[in-house]
Amino acid sequence: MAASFLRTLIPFDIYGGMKLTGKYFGKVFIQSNRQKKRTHFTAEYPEVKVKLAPRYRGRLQMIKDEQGEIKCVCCLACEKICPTQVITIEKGKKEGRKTPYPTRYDFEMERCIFCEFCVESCGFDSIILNHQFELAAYNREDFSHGMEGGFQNMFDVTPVGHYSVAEDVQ
Amino acid sequence: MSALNQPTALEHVLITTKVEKVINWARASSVWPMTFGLACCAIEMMAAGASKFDFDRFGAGIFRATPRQSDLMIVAGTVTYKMAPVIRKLYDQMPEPKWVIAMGSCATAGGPFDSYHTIQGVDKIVPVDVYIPGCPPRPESLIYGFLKLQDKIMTSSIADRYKEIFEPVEAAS
Amino acid sequence: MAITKVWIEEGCIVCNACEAECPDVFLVTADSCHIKADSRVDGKQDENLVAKSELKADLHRSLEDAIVAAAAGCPVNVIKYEQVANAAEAPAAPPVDAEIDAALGKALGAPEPAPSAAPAPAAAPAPAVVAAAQAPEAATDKPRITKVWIEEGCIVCNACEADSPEVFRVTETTCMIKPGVRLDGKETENRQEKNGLKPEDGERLMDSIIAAAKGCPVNVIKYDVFGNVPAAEEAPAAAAADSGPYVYDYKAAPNRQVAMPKTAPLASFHAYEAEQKALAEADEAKWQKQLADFETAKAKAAAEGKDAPKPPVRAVPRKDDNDLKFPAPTDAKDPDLLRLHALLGDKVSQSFEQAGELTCQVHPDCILETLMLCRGDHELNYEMLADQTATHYPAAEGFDFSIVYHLTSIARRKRLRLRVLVKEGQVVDSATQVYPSANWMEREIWDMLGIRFENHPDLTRILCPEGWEGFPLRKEYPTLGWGQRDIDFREDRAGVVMRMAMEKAGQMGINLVVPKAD
Amino acid sequence: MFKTEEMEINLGPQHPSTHGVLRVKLRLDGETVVKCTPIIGYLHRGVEKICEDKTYFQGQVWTDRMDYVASVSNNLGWAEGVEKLFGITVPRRAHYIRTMLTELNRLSSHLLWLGTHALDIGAMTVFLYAFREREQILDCFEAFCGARLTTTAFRIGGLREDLPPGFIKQVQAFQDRFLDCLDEYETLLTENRIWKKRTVGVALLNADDAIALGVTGPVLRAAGNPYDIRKAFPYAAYAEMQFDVPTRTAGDTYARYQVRLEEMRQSHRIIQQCVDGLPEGPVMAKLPKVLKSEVNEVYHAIEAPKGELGYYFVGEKGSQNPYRMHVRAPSFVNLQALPKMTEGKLLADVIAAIGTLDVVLGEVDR
Repeated sequence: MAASFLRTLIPFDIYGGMKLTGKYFGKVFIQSNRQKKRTHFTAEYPEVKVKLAPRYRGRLQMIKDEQGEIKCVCCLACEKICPTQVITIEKGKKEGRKTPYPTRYDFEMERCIFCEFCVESCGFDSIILNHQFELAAYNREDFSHGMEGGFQNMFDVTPVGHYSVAEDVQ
Repeated sequence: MSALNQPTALEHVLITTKVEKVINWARASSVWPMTFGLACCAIEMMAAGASKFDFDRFGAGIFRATPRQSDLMIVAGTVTYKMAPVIRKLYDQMPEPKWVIAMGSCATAGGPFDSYHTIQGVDKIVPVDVYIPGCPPRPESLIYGFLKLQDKIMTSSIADRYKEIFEPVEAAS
Repeated sequence: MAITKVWIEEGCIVCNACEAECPDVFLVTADSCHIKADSRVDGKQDENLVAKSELKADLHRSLEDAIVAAAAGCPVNVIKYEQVANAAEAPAAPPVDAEIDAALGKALGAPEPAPSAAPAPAAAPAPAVVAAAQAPEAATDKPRITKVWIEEGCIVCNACEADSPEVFRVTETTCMIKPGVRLDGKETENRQEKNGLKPEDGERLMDSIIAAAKGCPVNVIKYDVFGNVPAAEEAPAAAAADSGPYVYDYKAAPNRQVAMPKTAPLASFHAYEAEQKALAEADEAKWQKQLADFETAKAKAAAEGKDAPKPPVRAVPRKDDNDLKFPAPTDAKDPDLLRLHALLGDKVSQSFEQAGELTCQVHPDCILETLMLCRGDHELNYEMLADQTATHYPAAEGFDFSIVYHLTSIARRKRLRLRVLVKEGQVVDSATQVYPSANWMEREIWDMLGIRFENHPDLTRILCPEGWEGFPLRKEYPTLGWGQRDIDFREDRAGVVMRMAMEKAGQMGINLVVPKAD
Repeated sequence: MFKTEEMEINLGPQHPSTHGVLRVKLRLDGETVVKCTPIIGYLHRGVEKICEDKTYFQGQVWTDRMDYVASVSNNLGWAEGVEKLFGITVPRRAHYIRTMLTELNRLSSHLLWLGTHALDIGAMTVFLYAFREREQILDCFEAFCGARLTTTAFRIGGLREDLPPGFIKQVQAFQDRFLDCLDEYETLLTENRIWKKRTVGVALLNADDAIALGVTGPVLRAAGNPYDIRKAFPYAAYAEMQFDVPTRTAGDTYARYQVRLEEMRQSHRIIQQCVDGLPEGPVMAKLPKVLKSEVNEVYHAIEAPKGELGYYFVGEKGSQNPYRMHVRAPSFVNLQALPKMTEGKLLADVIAAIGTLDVVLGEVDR
């Protein structure tokens, strides 16, 4: 009874909470001033580039070999396995190439869920999911261009948008 | 940088600008989004607002609980048939100027849910300014999309807005 | 058959596929692929490009299959080999098969497709006549595929199996034509022999085989057609595109049509037992027939003074080289199932165990009684209804839906599945009186499948809005729905904007022309 | 004496404290709730129907998006359900890695619950601290499978790839500081008088009612019943793990808070055991290229962070797709208890009750 009355009178709980907040306040301000290094937790995204894990699943990208030839041989494994059916491939022939050549490889990014099943199914290592995540656009149509469309290039690692904020700041 | 953009002698002491630009600057740097989580992307939106990514750095950290106080609707998640009229109503309740970000594949195009109860893209319900693909997009993706929206706000003019309103009328008449 | 020469043409992509298939002959280096020195006559180790040097003689037989597989597995088809038919080494295949081959070759006119000559059983005295004679309707004029074979260069992409699973089977290394559809009943690529398809299968599977051949990325699937191929499917698709604005008629729209299931996949011990019995009987009958064939062949050989053919060997079931073992249903031995059986008597239609789960199927009229028993009986004591759901079986006879109740006994750590089979329109007693947790689950079943429950406190739609048309989880309901999702508020928005513009213009003193109806 | 009139108000579907698009129709007499009717379906996306059209391999993608806070648990339920349907034996190392990731996911789910539940009730600080640790777990997921939230972590028969290099180190770094972080949350909440006022004795649910309503998970355990599927029907590598099932008898919001915090400590213990005793070996079973099922029906339940997550499959002979797939979502069943918990109580307690049930609407509506 007396203990609970005392607890009501003296705000131990508030003191504990304030102490914790003060601990982190002091850690960030005093340490960063004294040691001249950043101790804060917040990421500084547009200024500092993001460190992504090697397995990060970004945008689908087609791979060319050393001769600049598209590796894809149109086996349609990725088109079949894709859970959301965002890949459309048209088979064609090319002079001086024995295997089929994709005349069209459409990837509708607006519907893609970045599950990497297509990469897993590919037996020729001709597609990967790259580390690109800055994909926002003003128009929905920009997400589904062809292989070498102006806005979205299936071979290029440069961002989809007109510019990258990270590059702008640098 | 072209010669036109070089500051003149006067501009070292004075800032010359248009009223429109000031208004745009004010609008772009205090966009208040609405707390509007629908599905998975809402979790990433919360993460963007939480300690690591801190949406407040861009003046957009104050998530308002009511449409009457917000400028930006981040549609984060799947829009279903049952939810669609609600979204429309909330959008209509927001005061002008207002913007919409479609966050994630579901809000952009229905995403993986190509089924009977899912609306295939929120742009069937409200006009969308920025689309962010991803399932769900990383918080950095959302920040990038938001910066693109800020860019859009900065380059927009008040005349455009009225043009948008009057154009259908002129086309009809 | 024997392989005398093997060489690699230009264009090797250094993919390691050949080395994986045949490590004794191929060696993949960093930049190219080599034929190993110790397998070659000249003892060099290079791509064997120009010389086309011969392989050592002792390798001919032992590595033939591996080299063929490696050549087939090469994604860019640069591995070539020369095969010499050696008469002395010919009888590689079992004699029965060879005879069947010969007979069919004669019957079908092996070199060119001449299906009209197919029904000629009298001309072939061999026992394999039976196989050809089993198809008397082959003389019909309906278009069908007479032969299908796979040429070299298969990249094992699974495309054909997805299109036509009844004809093709993709293994780890290559693609096979299934024995079930072939006249000789063998399972190979059907490359050299080009054996015919069973006529009824050729007719039935025509579309799927054509689709598979079109879908093959390296175009190695070939077929012979008898009669006219039906027109391609492009025509109706184009017509649909021309038909103007999209209409919500789900029955007319081709993408909304639903393939109704043909089987009722209801787990049942009786059905499994019957199936196993039938399979064993068929197997036994086949074996007896083989024995009889052998006897006649032996008698014939003895009469003609030739050597007696080899006695047939009973086929051993193929050993599964994987970690997959289908859990077969077994008879009920669990005390819970026995007790339920004892208490309910013949109201229990069947009870069995499968994959460690107990299933008890009861009559729909006594489901409430059963649930009360499970809840109240001191030996059963299933306290919680974990899950209740239903499944639609449009192809089943005598019932349309099955409702399953998953009960959990927390104290005894046991699970039990109760199952009832109900007809369309039949009303089932609600489980809410025994287990209150059934409330929302039964609402969901009503919403999704349209099964009504009696004495339910509030049987309304739960997930879909009130007034929704159709029951989505029924099999005849298309996944894309009946057009409800295609709402469009943008038109409505244009109207709102127009009204706002008129108001604003009025306030600003601008006189806008009001659009006329005409 | 006074003539009072009942009033009907709507909570949601867009409301900051309903954790998604839940709509609750409340009939109020002053501040007291007379009738509470949860209305769901605002996030109904037809997952069960879609999965009937997809193969067993593809279907896992949709399980990610049901309980998006605990997608690894959903993946595990799907993978183990399909493995039960086909009778696949999974290598031991894969079981251990699955267990470790599922427990990490339980931590992330509980941390999200802690942050948002505290935010609903009015404690802002915990949200920021809880998300700090959550980011570290999400980084582990990103290192393992390349995505933060919708992981698609497992494959039927095991895992797609083994652990990436440095993963164990990353998990160990998290393990080393997590218990201290838990103590920090406790400093902020456990003895806090406002927190106690808002939670003690609020949203009561006793064990009998909970079992009758099918409620599982921490809500049931906080009412005194130690039902935990990890112990009752062990799956993955839980039979080899040493852990306790925390229970309380009060059955109120505060007891659930205590149970969940204790569960986080137990999860920490399990992860440590997985890290220490990780066996060597393959991570994928040998399987044929195309999986075609036989006639069978299977119900497989696992202990998701919210409660019993069950997958019911009906396999058709020779088909690559499930004939019928049904999910017994823990949130769906638990949400039925909301009227029982709130009727006759105050309006402010409804918010606490929704938060303490820890419902995820993606799972409720599917």
